Amino acid sequence: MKKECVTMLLAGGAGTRLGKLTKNLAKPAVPFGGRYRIIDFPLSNCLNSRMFTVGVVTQYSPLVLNKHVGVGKPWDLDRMNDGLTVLSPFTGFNGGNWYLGTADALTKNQAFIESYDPDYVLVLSGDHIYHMDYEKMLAQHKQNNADVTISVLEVPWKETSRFGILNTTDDMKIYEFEEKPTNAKSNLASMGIYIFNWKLLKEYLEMDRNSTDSDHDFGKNILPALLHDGHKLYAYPFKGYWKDVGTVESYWEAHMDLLEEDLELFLHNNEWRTYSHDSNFAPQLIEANADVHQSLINNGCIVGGKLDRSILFEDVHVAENSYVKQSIIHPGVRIGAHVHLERVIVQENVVIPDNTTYIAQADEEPIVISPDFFEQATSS
Amino acid sequence: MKKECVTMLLAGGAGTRLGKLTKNLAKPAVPFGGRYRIIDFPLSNCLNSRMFTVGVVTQYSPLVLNKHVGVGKPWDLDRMNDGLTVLSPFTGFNGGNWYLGTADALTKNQAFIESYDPDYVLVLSGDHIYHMDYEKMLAQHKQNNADVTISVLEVPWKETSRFGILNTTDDMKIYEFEEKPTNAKSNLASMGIYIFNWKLLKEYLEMDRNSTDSDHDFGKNILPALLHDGHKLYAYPFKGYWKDVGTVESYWEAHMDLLEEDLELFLHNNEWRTYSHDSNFAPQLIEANADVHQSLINNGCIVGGKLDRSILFEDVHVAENSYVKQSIIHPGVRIGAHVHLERVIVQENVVIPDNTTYIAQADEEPIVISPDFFEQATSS
Amino acid sequence: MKTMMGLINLNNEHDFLNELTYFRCGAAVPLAGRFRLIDFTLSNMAKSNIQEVAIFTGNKYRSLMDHLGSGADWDLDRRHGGLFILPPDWNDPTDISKGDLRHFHNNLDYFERGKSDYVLISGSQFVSNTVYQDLFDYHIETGADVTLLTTTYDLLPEHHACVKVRVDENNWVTCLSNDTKNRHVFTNVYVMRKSLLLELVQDCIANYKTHFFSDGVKANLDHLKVNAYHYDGYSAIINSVESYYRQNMALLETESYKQLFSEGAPVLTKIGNQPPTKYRGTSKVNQSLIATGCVIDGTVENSILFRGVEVRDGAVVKNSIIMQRCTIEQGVHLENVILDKDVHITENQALKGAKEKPFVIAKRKTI
Amino acid sequence: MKTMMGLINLNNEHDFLNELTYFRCGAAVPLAGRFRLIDFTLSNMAKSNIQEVAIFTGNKYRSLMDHLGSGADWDLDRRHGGLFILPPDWNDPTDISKGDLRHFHNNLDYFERGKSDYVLISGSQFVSNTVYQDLFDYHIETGADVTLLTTTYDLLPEHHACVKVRVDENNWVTCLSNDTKNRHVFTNVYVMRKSLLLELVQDCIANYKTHFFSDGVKANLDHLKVNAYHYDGYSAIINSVESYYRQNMALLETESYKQLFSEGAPVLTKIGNQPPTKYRGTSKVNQSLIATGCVIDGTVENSILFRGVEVRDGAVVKNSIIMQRCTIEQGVHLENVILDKDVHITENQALKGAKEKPFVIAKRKTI
Repeated sequence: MKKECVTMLLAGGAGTRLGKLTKNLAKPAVPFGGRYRIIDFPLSNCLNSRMFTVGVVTQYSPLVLNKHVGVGKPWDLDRMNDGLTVLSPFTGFNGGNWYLGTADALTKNQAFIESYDPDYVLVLSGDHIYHMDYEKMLAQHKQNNADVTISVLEVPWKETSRFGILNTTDDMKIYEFEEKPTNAKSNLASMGIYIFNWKLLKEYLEMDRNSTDSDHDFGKNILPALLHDGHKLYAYPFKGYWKDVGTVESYWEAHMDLLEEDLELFLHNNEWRTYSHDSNFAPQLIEANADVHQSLINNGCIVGGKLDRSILFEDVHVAENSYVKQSIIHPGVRIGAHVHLERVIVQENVVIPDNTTYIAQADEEPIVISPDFFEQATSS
Repeated sequence: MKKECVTMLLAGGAGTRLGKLTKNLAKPAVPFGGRYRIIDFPLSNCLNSRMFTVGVVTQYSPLVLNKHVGVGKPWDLDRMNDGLTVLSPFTGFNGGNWYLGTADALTKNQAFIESYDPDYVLVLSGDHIYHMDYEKMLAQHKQNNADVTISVLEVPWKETSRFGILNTTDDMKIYEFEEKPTNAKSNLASMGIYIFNWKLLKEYLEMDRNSTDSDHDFGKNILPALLHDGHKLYAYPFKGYWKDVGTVESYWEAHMDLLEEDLELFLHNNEWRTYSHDSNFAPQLIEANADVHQSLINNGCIVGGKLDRSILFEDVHVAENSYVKQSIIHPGVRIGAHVHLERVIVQENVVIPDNTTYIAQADEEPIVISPDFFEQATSS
Repeated sequence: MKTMMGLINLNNEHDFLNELTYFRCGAAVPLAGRFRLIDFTLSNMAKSNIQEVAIFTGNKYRSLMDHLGSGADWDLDRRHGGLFILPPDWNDPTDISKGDLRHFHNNLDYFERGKSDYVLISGSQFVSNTVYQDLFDYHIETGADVTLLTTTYDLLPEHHACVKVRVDENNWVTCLSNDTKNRHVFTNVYVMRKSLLLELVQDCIANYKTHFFSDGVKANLDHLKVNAYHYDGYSAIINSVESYYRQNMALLETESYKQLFSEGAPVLTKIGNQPPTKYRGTSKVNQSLIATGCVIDGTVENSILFRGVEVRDGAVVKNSIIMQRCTIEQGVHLENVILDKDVHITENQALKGAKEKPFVIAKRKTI
Repeated sequence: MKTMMGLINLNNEHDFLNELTYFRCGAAVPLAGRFRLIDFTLSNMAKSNIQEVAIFTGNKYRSLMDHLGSGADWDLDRRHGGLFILPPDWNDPTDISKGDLRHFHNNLDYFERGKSDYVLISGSQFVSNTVYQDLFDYHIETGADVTLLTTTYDLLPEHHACVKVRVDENNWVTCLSNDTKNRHVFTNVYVMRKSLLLELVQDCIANYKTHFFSDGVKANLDHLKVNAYHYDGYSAIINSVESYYRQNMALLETESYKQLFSEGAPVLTKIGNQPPTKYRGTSKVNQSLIATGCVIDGTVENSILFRGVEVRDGAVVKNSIIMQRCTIEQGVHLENVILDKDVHITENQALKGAKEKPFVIAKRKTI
């Protein structure tokens, strides 16, 4: 059955810079924002943008991710004629094939894409936090009569050297890519969100497949080749909050952002909801001596102590006389009495004993307390 | 959440002996019986036996298979706390891993199995046609206080040399395996259906994982090792229809079996239904000059010609003055006028032109007409 | 993007099918071997990018609830939107609304919660397999307040009750009547802005009116811009036993069958789990529509068999409609008969109705 | 394997909650911050390996239908079995049954189609978080005809209406009465063979009886073997405004909260999609049960907030129950108040009820 646009959500990355947070978990499955996983944000964008034909490409430690995504029920993507499909690596008539790069993930799933005979393919990655109406981007792409449209964000000029920068003419037509330029001509950074005309992309994927020195990557190989050959690439300027949570520091920062006045409607936005699973815990119980400020708390929590600028995922207990500041507490954590945490990320189901203190100073990377943290501490 | 028994359905085989039928299709996804795919039989057995915790291990060309299986809705296996999970190969912290053998498929999915903390693991393969109550087999396993129970079928003595034969004492305790024996002592053949005590199996999988000369196969490695070490292996005798559809000939035969008087209630058994997807075609239209005998016909077919001992999957058209005998016609096939087919298997969406004849003689393998059949015929 | 929400208003449809509607409403009557009347309208809506559908039911809505379930089989089991079956369950003592306007009044929250700006309204008696997207595009393009879906029939008795339409050269509706000679028929499918609908509803209630279309649209033809969109595809109106029998039988013609079923997307219905139908050695079947799960030894001619029917050796079924799970024993002879579900005809019985007046047997009878 | 089917019989439950049950039945009343009364019974059934559940509703069943939907959130959206909401929709002119027996009579097919040999029957007013498997095992073991689930309470006004139980040394029931001093209370949960249930139903109907439990079980205590299974876990009976308020407030004690919610599996309810609750810099919250999606600037003390409630700066909410999507503006003072859904309290209003008689505001009001 023909669909105008197929969305390919690349959720296969290992996210190694997130350290312990991704040890046994694909990066898109990392918990975020008190009740979500990172991938909930692009998937909710798909629902809210009416992009109902979605392939989710997975490869790394996908058990939790696949269970979470399922057939897409929380995002209303369990549909009869399209909806969400998980695309894992597989062996075919010619043997097994892992995905080698972002472009290769599409090459190997060409049969999936072709089954919808689409005009356009929207490529997303599964590890950014943002709200975006892809339908508007597609409308822009069609209006420009573009071959490719790349979503871009204005970044502060002093940070341009950290991004892939796009140089455009006044009408947003791209004439040059610069990877992490030292003297940038533009502050438009690529967000890794692309719309391609499928017919054209297919040709370039075909060429790329046979190229032995290619990294099979959109940014490094496909887009430069398309630009070089004179195709029409346009930038689509995005306004709003966007965060790459690629490191422990930026993961922590993104959470603190959620507590700021100007961003607090990000999750509480009724016009652009973020959807996820729900595990039916009872409402949170705030006990008699609790003291809670500037925090986000989910169902099933029992709070007896003091919270300041912290995020509690579901089913977290914080006992009396404890103090949790600027910290992120994943589901099922038990924090004992007289505990003091600052700038700490506590992973799922960890038990923090009474009378313990963990503080990361403002100039240090936040401390990640993983399930084997105490074992390691004891054995070392 | 603890479950007494986890079922692992091995659906990763390539089924190369089925030739063109499995060129771009995993064997368990091959169409069967007029509306089903082969895997529908073990999955329906799971539902009918109340085995609600099922891992389906896939590896080879899984697009159609995964789409078909989804989260298990047609088999009522879309459940909150367990249900059906598709287990594809994945890369972990230590790199990528394909499944190397039947036992290895469990080794690599140990985390999945452990998450249910089961007492027993039921191992099935995805390519047999049969009705079986696994709950009864499990009851027998518990009653025998067995370590392993293997389901067995009495085969004709003259065919014992084609099977893996189990030699047992009178109480069905196994004392010897013989692979395709020339002088069999027993006619009990293994059906490739096993129940293990999970704790014990885990130990043997651990040993097998580290063994360099192992094929990581249940039949070749795990079971002989268990028997050798003196564990209690019992045979569970199965009565009823069972067919391994491993070759084109046996695939065709199994279909002809369905048309025999004594088997025709196999699919029409209201006490043991076989479930599958439904694509909402209108009822079949049998036209004025049609003549239909001893056949199975699905929705959406329009029959103008003559059918004898044939099976029509959904949406097949047979024009007037055609004659289809002892043939299997997959979905969407169009058979023109004045066509004569005998002992033929026509694959999905193939168009058979007017005035063509394909006949396989009784002593020949049935002809498989694939989508590229006519191209090949023209070019050769 | 502009979208529609759907409303299937059964409030004004009568139980026209005698024995077949003793225990179910007309919309739930089985037809064409595996469908129910409402499947056609609901499928058309589902295929027209409509994500939320409400059904205003009268009484006897239980078999409809059973049939529709969660709406999953029409892809309408959505977390946002989806299918809402709204039986009459009024509890507001201050409510002054009457007729089908009670249904509108008591379900205003359905319209208010919905995200779409337009509403497509339909009954269940117009049988077709189409998408309403063209109608909608036309509605937007002409700037009409209301657009009616119309078609042309060679007039049959079932069309007497239909509203007939006169239009000017630009398809603006100039007159709505019951003119018995006008072949230009209103299908009871129409589209309008949600805000206009709510306005007309309030106006009707305030004036103690009883019928939304007659009092809200037809009576306001002067000051509403009402246009007609003409539909040319295969369709039928089913609102009597005679039209029910006639239109079922019409589908035994390959041409009609293909027009209704093969040219659009599938008509969606509740999923059964029946095996393919088994034709045994002695079967003789011609010019018939046969659902799955049947086992046929006997003779079936110019008839419709629903799921799971058994026709035993020597039985003859002719010009008949046999519903789900009926059993026709050896030597039975049936002609011009309609059997409701689960009827059992014992050996050597003979039943015969007239073509114009088929013999209807109520469900679960043994004869 | 022996299994049970479930029946939640709301037919005999009255609309006890004044303003809270103007438009909904008692079983659909919200409690404990995110649940409805029926969630507890339905979750217990779902956790007891029960794959099919029927609900006999009286009137005002619409909000119940909305809440339960397809049953998916209780894992009861099954192709085989699942959830059946059965409102009163009677159309059989030959029907002579009365009282709740009409419900049984008109839904016999539910029992006949079901694959289980046993039926667990319950109302909605017994609030607990448990599985009924132990009760069932006990029932099989004792060979009883009927087994009642009973518990012991320190008697409160809400227990006056309950049936009290006397048993012999083997827990065989010797007397069922309304004895106001007996602390051994029947929870309205009981189990029996399906075949016995159908027999008792036929017998009651034939004798023009009106109440299945009273006339079918209680009146037959002589010739039925009725046993009692005693439940010791946390539980409550909610059948009046006072008991509703009391039992909600009881959950603000950590011990009660943990007993009801943390010791069993989760209590299932309709999934919302609310973000975590936001506590702003000025918030002061103590001894309260707070659902997700709230935004709190003000003071909340000894209260329950449902999903999406906003409490603005300077507002004080004390000893109150505030339902979904209410907004409490700046400077408001609320004490001993129950606000139904979507109530808006404007700036600086003060409302105060008594602990024994909380002030109830009906839904969608602005004050």
